Amino acid sequence: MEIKRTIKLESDRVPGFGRDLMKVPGCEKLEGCIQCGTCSGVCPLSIYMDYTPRQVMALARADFKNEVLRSHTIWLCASCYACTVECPQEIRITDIMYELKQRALREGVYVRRFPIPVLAREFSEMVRKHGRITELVLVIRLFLKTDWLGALGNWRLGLDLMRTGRFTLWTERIRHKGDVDRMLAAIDAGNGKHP
Amino acid sequence: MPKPKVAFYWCASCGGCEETVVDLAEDILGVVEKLDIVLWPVAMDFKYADVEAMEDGAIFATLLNGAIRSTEQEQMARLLRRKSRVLVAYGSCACMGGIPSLANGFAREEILKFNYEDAPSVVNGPRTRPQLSFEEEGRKTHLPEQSRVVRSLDQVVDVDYFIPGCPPTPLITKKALAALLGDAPPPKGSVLAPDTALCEECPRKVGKPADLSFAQFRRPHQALLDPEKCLLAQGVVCLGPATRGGCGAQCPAGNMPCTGCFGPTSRVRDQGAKILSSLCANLEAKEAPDIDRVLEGIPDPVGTFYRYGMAKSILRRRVDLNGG
Amino acid sequence: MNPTDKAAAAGTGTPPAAEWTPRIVAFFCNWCTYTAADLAGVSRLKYSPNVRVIRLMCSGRVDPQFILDALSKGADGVLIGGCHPGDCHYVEGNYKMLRRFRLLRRMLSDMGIEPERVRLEWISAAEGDKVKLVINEMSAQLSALGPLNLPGKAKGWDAELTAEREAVHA
Amino acid sequence: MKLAYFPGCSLKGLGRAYEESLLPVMKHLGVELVELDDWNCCGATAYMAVDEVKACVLAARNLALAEKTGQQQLMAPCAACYLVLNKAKHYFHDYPAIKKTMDHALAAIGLKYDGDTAVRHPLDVLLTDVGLEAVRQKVVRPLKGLKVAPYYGCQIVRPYATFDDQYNPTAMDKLLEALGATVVRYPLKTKCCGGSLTGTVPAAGMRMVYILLNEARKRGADCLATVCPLCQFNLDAYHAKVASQYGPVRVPTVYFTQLMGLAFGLPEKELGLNRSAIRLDWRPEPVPTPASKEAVTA
Amino acid sequence: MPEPRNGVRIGFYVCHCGHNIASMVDCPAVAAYAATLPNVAVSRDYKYLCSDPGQELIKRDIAELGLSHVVVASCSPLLHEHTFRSATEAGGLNPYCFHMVNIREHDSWVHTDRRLATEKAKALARAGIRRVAHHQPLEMKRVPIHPDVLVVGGGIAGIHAALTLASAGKKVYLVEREPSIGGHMAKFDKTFPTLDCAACILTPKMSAVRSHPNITLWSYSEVVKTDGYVGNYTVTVRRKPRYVIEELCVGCQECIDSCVYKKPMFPDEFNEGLGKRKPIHIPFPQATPQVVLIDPEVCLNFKRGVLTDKCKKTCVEACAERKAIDFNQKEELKEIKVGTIIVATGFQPFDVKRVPQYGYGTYPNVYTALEAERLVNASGPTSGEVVLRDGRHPNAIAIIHCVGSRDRKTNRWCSRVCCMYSMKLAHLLKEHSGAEVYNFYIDIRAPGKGYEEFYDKLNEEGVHFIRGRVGEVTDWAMTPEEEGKLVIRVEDTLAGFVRRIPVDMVVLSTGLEPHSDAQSVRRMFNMSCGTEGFFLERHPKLAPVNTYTDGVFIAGCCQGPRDIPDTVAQAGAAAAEAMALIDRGHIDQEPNTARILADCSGCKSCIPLCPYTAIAFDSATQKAVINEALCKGCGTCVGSCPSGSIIQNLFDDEEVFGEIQGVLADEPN
Repeated sequence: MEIKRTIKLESDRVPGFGRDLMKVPGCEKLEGCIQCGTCSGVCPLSIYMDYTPRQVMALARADFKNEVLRSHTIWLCASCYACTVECPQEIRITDIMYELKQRALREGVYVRRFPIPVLAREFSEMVRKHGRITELVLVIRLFLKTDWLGALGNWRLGLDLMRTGRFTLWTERIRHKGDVDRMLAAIDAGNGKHP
Repeated sequence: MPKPKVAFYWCASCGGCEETVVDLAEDILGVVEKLDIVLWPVAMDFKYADVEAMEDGAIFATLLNGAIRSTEQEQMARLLRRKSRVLVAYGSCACMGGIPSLANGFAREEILKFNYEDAPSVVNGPRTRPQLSFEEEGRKTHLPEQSRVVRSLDQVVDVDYFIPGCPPTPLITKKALAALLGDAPPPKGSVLAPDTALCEECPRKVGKPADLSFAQFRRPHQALLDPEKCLLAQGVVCLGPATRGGCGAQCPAGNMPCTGCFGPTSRVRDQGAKILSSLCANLEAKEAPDIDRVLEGIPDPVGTFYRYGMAKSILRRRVDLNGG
Repeated sequence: MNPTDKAAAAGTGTPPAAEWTPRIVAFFCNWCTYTAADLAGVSRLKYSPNVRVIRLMCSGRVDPQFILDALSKGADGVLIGGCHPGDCHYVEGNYKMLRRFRLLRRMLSDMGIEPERVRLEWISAAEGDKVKLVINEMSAQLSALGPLNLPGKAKGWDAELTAEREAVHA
Repeated sequence: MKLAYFPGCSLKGLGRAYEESLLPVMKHLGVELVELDDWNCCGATAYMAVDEVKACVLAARNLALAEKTGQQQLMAPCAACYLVLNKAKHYFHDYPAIKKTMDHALAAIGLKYDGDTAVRHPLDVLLTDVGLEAVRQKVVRPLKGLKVAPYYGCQIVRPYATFDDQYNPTAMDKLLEALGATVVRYPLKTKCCGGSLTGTVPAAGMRMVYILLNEARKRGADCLATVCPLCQFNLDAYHAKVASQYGPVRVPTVYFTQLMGLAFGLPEKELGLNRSAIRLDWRPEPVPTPASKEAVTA
Repeated sequence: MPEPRNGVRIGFYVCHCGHNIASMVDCPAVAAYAATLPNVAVSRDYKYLCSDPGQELIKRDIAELGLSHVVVASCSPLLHEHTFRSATEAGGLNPYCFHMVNIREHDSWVHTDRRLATEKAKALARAGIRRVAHHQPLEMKRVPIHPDVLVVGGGIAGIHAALTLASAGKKVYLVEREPSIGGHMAKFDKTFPTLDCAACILTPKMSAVRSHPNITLWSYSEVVKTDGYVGNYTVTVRRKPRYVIEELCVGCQECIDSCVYKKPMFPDEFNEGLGKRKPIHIPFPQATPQVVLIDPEVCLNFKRGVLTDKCKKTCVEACAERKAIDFNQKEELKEIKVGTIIVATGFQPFDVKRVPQYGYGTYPNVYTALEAERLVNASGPTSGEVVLRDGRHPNAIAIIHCVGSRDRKTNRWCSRVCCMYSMKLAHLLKEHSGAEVYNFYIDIRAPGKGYEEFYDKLNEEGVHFIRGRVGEVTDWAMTPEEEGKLVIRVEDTLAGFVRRIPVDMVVLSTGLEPHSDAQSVRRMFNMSCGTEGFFLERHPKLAPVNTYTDGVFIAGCCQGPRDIPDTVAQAGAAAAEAMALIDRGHIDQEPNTARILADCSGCKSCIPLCPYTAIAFDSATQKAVINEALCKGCGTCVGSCPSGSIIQNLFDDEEVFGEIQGVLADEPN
């Protein structure tokens, strides 16, 4: 049997992480968590998670940044908001998950080749360029960047979607193409970092 | 023994106060008999130089009417203060700023612009304005400068007594003069009028209901007013309860509400605030929108409550006016 | 009024902008709002320290003269706290205040004072957190509005009087 | 009535059938939809994971465009768009700092949002504005005998339950009953379909799809009715994959608007029914009702 | 800076209150500053001014330094004004030549910047000093107390308070809304943690109420109006018609047997609708008073509550010559005079329909705790057998804690009793059914005498405790063994994973919340409610049964959730407080009344403003006058008098203007 030390030391914490997180709009109420587990109880995906949503709340509040940002949990969240509406402390858990995803992306600590963060990035890139999403193009890029073999496994589905006219190669785009870029640039330029 | 010297002077005023002196009618002869009038620009010809030539304190009493609104008026107020042993603020304008102090709701520039340029009756192509100094044929003429803020007399110089009213009635004027000339003059700073509100002497007090409550306010022209019933009970804004008596309630007697010219009693710092407090407390409505609807019946609270006393109100002036 | 005007309006006697914080005079009724402020204290809620509470028995006692006087003596805002409608310890004192308040606000705005500077709030004895909220909110609002500084303004107005004037405005 | 209409990317792609059925149904009920000119991606949930504020700004552009048209209301049929547009509006009102960023970004492209546009879901409009009675009047082929499991998914009732109960929404139940269908009690009506996990984490996604389909089957539903293009896609397109892992659970999934179209007797080819992988074969019988006579004469 | 007033010599004292004030306010600096102000003869800071030596200090200064006025800057006047007024008086001054400045609740406790907090303390001190210079000697107002007491609510709290007062010889009116007294406790089977039979300990007290000569029991009655003030309340009580004359009915119940409805068929309120009753009924066997009543909504002799006289009236026949049944009975209004009032109106259980995720109403085998209570009760609808609504006997039972408690979406507070009663129900249900019982809890709160031991006992009995708030109750089966069951989905937070647990019965441990009409009751007695809606005590620690209205006391769950021992203790305390007032015979009241000056013009504007009709017009003087006995000191007339001719003791214009000037005057340096 291989044994592993699971103890956490003070040096494993990133002091201020929790406080800082709670300053973000939507994440303020985290400090009120009573660890009742309602979030995990209602989460349709908690059964696949490495940490339950409740544990993520506890870890984040206690400054265990690395554990939280590297967890699968944040990427498994499908944003169904069940936890958010059920939380007895009105903690907006879904919004906290979004914030944690953003931080994981910014710091590049998410699991490599894990398709969800890649999808998020591809999605935003496409929106920036075209202002709209064309699903087929998105899916192709996703598979190329993560698991191109997996794409082959789904060829039947793809064909079916083409046949029923649901997948097209016609790229949707907005007329004022520069708009999105200009808005995003304005945000980035405006007083350094937005809130 | 020489007759005591008295002076009458007017500043920013309509002349109504001067009328009162004349209205003393035959009593004026008594006045002239007892007093030596050394200055009365409205009736007699004196020059500034005559006054300046007097010794300080040479005048027994000066009755000054009108608000202080120009550099000249301020100078005269100071001059007369120096020359007089007793300085009396005579009439609402000298006591509280009077109607001229409603100008404190406007910037000086606004007023000048309207009066010399924008008023419908003005024809002034080159937009000429009064100049402070003007030179012609080598002669330099100076004009007084209009001040930004209209003031009561006591906001400029120290005042000994106040005789309120717009204008003061001959009766209180007579009484006041008698008190001043008497052996035991009233304490400095006194208002020489009763310290009880007008209702006490109002003929309509009899039968005034004890359950006053306002469902609406009406202005006198909007209703046929009962000549005997309390005007407030008829929904007309009457400032009698917040105004010193002493006038004999002439306005209510003439079927018009009191507009407050005698100013507040000595126990009140701000006449407008007090009448507002009383009228509003007695409204019937309870919800903000209903309250507002009733209060729409007082379209201009500042003009209504501070008609004679804006200068002496706690705020004195529209506060967001700078310079102008 | 643009921002520079606002600064000019502050007139003389204003502390440097960095140091200035709004001053709020609060009139709280004994039974609800004063008690709520006590509760805020007992609950150790933290709020802006620029409010000074004056206790009256009922919001119905708040004489509009008090409000004007406070403003003229240097308050940047006045807060009146009373029991919720229907809850007045003296049955209807709060309604009486509400009625005065409605007209006073209109009058103040005619006199060039922003209506936000005078605020009437119903705060029950249990609403300690509302005391904190209202004070902080009002404080922020007044900070945004800038100083009212009526004493300074009055000094500025009187600067036009000739120099040899006697001291009559003690 | 007239509303601005925000189709969103999905209704131009995978959810094409939703738009195809929505437009004629709304028109039939006298609701005029004016597609928002030059709309952009709502900022959808995937973007939220990258930058929430930017996502809100994307949404705000659409809200501002809608305001510019003078329409007070913007219809967003896709659940994700509905949520994100609503969320942006909430953030606009709740967080002054975010509002400032939105104002700033919109100003850069010459737009302004005042925070007024109401974001409406078609179900909301149908129940609140059009009214069930008006819907009933238009039914010429009642869906008699069709057992439908109403499936709402997550995002139209969560987290902003603006028009229906978030635990037990009933708007679609009522609507389907008005169409004459039998509504099956479906306890999973607000459970998640798996969203994009069907593509990214198939192990989890397929199981969620299976649970939803299987429960509908167990409860005897002839079909599931959805309000969201992603739900419809997940429940429709992965049948084969689900069957290979859990055994066959064939239940067609249709948009509620498609069922409305059938009940209104609209031409079938307008409703996009053939775009599904698992097609609903059931068809209502025409019943002579006053409304149908009207329809004939009209 | 104003001129010093002649003869005014002020002693100023600032209290450290240990660290409470001193940690945030530089008290010596405040004292030093105050010493520079006009009229201040002495200025000191002290660690605890409210202590005996602190008060001594003030007394000594008054004598030695010839002070005329005293200002203390410390805590809230609502807490210690009385203390320092007494000290001022003991020092030889009139107690009202004192003013208290609040620098704790309004300063040190609410601020975080020591410099600013100190500045604020100085400003408040300055205001107090300016104000007190205007204070005049005043006399207390004395009001007599009527010796009778009204107790509102006939649950265990009201019953205990009424009995305590009655045994002390006080006359008590006990008013109960329901047809019988007993409240919620009468519905319980056992009481935790001793498992005493609730009925066995309650019913003797109920009959004692009925037979006590000093208690007038009005059940099926409600207070509709309260006027007056401490010592002199006039209360109007509505007595609802039972259609049975209470004095004539002996409780033989023959009328019930003879009712034309042979079988009970209407939901029985006492059994939470799990049992049935007839139109003419008695709420439960031990009901007090033992008087039947007729439900006009279902009685055949009425139609929708309106008398039709269409029934055979077999009940009237059965009652024979007693003639207790009176279909023409009308509601009655009674007016009583009392000096003090005890409000003990209790709570209502949380409405579980507000949390639909737990399936109440959807799944028949989901029960509320009170229903479960009746289900295990030997005198309940199933005689104590745990039979489900579908007729089955449960093999597994889930008890979900905190339903409508500790939840910001419903009720935020902990209801205090649910952990314990859930465990009690777990024990009883297991005992009665042999089923496996699972408790789903967030935290176990067992802080009473013998409570933790009870928790231990349940663990030993094999009751399961799973720490996790249940996500949902569903009939969706994932596995074959879940088919036909109710499934609990929950995170077992101690184990760290999500579990699904199939059960046959679910019990929802409902929280306690204020009655839905608590707001109108509160208004009726001029009380306050906390944010959660329970009646607010005057002080959470030092005056827990007093309210802000003198002479009105509260007891039991109307003040907040509590268990039976605490309720009874509180009821006793409320009774004692009422007795203290009655036995003293009078109450001293603040002399903050208003007075009209001779300068009044008689404008009459103030007269309609007074809610107590204390102002009248004196036709002789033609001026208004205030009846001091009726004046309550709100000052509304003072603030409204257009000529400034009304003054108010302790809150006069000059005093307030002094305070305004004080808080705003700039620092001297």
